[in-house]
Amino acid sequence: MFDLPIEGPALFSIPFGDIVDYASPYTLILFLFAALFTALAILSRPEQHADIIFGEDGVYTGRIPGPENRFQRFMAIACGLAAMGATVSGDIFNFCIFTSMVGLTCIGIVASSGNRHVLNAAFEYGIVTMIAMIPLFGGAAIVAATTGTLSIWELAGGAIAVPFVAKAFLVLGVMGEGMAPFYVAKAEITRAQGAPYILMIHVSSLLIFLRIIEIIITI
Amino acid sequence: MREREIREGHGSMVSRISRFISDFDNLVPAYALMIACVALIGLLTLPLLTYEPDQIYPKTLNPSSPLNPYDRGGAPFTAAEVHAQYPENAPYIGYVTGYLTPLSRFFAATTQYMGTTIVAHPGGIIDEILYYTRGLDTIVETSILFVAFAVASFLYRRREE
Amino acid sequence: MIQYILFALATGLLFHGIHRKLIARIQGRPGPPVWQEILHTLKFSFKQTWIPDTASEVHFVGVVLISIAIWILALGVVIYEGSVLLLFAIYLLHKIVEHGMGLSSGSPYAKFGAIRSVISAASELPLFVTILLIYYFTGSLMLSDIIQWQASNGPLIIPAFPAAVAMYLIILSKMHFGPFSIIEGKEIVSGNRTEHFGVWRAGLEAGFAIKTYVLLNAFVLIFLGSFSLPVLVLIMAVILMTLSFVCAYCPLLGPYDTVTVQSLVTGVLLAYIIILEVVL
Amino acid sequence: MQSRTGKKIAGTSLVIIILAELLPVAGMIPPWAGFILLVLSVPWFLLGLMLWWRAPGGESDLPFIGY
Repeated sequence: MFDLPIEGPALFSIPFGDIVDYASPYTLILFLFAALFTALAILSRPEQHADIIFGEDGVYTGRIPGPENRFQRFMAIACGLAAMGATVSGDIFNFCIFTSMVGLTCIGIVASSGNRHVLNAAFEYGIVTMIAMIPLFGGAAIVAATTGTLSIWELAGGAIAVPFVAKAFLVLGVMGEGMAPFYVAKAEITRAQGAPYILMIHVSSLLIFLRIIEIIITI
Repeated sequence: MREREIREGHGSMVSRISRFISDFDNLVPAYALMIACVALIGLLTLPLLTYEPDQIYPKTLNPSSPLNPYDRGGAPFTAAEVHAQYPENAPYIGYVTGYLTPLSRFFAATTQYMGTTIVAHPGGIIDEILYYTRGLDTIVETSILFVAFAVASFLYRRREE
Repeated sequence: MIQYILFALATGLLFHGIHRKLIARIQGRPGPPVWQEILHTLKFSFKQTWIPDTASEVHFVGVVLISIAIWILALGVVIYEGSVLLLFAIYLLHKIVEHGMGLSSGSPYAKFGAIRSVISAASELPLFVTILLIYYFTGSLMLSDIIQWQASNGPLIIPAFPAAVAMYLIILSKMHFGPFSIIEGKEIVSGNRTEHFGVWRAGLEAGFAIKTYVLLNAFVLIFLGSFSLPVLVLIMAVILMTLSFVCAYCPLLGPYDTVTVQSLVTGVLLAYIIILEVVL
Repeated sequence: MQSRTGKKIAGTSLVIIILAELLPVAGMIPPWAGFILLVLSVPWFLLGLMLWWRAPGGESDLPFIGY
């Protein structure tokens, strides 16, 4: 149990062999938040998109067809689970694979959209997600090579120096996976329908971003 | 000239940058530029990085073994020397170092390339470190594959309709 | 404990009123009385209320509850002098609430607000650098340690002035009528709050009031130190007034201009940190 | 949504709020746990109270589309 003046004391830990997940007040709140929004995605029905027909008084409301809806919900739940894993993971490599799963499920959520503009944005975002895996896992590999370990518990407190470039690569990787730089593609992606599911894209990316801040200050 | 001004704008520096980042076609170049900058810093600081010889998962490569990259030594079901970050979480560490299914034993006996097929056929090698001390990793990795297949099959089936 | 919450709620609403009044005066209008926002919230809570037909109900109501809950939690962090990191995490989670609010109703205007809320998420970049700079100087992110550090070394605003500027920018980007509040630009009606009317709107106003209180309180605690309650509220009001001046004089920026400005500020701060690292 | 539901929500959460105030004083739970209870109950209390005293009537409608 480490007690650094960053996020408060570690409350409890769940060992999975060499990967020890831990909860501090900070990561616990992030985890609960991810769980809350996953529950919202499970419980709530998608909204109907209201729009006007040009030149008339009519208003139409669009509903997502069943299969699309089911797939979006499935992906949103997977995204929530990945975000939950990333928020409490106590191992850098494990965090990285949860993060890349977040990136992939985000693409899955919008994949069912029929809107060409949204799909174009999602395509660009998907390319960034794929590129981002290089700095992400590169950062983890540099950490392993220079320190000999991957466990955040061992690295915490700055007892073992983690090189700056490894941290920079990790941040860059998370930026690519979660919140593409400058948000342009993400903003276009959120035009897709299905509020509770689309919201998971935003939730997961902000949570992994918050987690990487904690990790790079801790190690 | 004028056409270019209309297309690219002639506002302040801020509005020029804004215009550039508001087009998602520029997303990949912008991100690639950021990676290139950090990679450059990485290259410049490369002499400062030192390899830590005391690795958590040490490994010696034995090119003559058919299980080459995955061979941890030792006979299956007997204790072998395997490291773990938290040995207290792994009471039975080292007891299964490389279990081969009959099919993979056949491959290992006849060819040199068993190690390359580990992800390509089921029940290849149960790598002690991979599957025992870092079990969560392997679960998430397969989940990623599963999600990727789900997205791909969904898109494929939608095109069929 | 509940008295803190009610106090923060009332003070925050009063701050919003002062904010509106000051902006009006600067722009040469009489403006509403300063307690207008308190009356406003009460008025909304008495109105007829329903959930739009097209909305995703659980989600629609859920975000209102979550927005109040997270800011009460943030107030708890400030009261118990917890981690600054947690405070900033809640600030980012508020983004999700804004976003969810806009998406849940099915109204196109609310959706535009939500999309702009994603764009304006760039305000988290200065936040990141602020945290790094605070940690660089104090070696701790617990509010209690930061306050203690200031008791012996003087206000943090002097060595970490750029961080204070960045956090000021963060608070500014959450103020109503400010240059960065693109999510409530009038060309998209009321942005993401378009469909949250009546009771829902009153709940949101309550959450936002606590938010303003907490952010100003955190700014004072982090950069100036600990004060007795009346002095604290006074300093917060002064900071609020400077914010009102900025809001009254600056026009609303274009959506991507806010991103550029905030990213540039982050870049300058990062350069400052690197120079600090290299020189010191 | 009925105004009676609002009354029930407000009542239940008021009980939790009072418990959250009293239990830490009695030393039965630590202060932070009391605060967590407040975080969970106050939003429900506020919304419940408002739903209870709001004006009755009104039918749900489509979102606002244009002037």
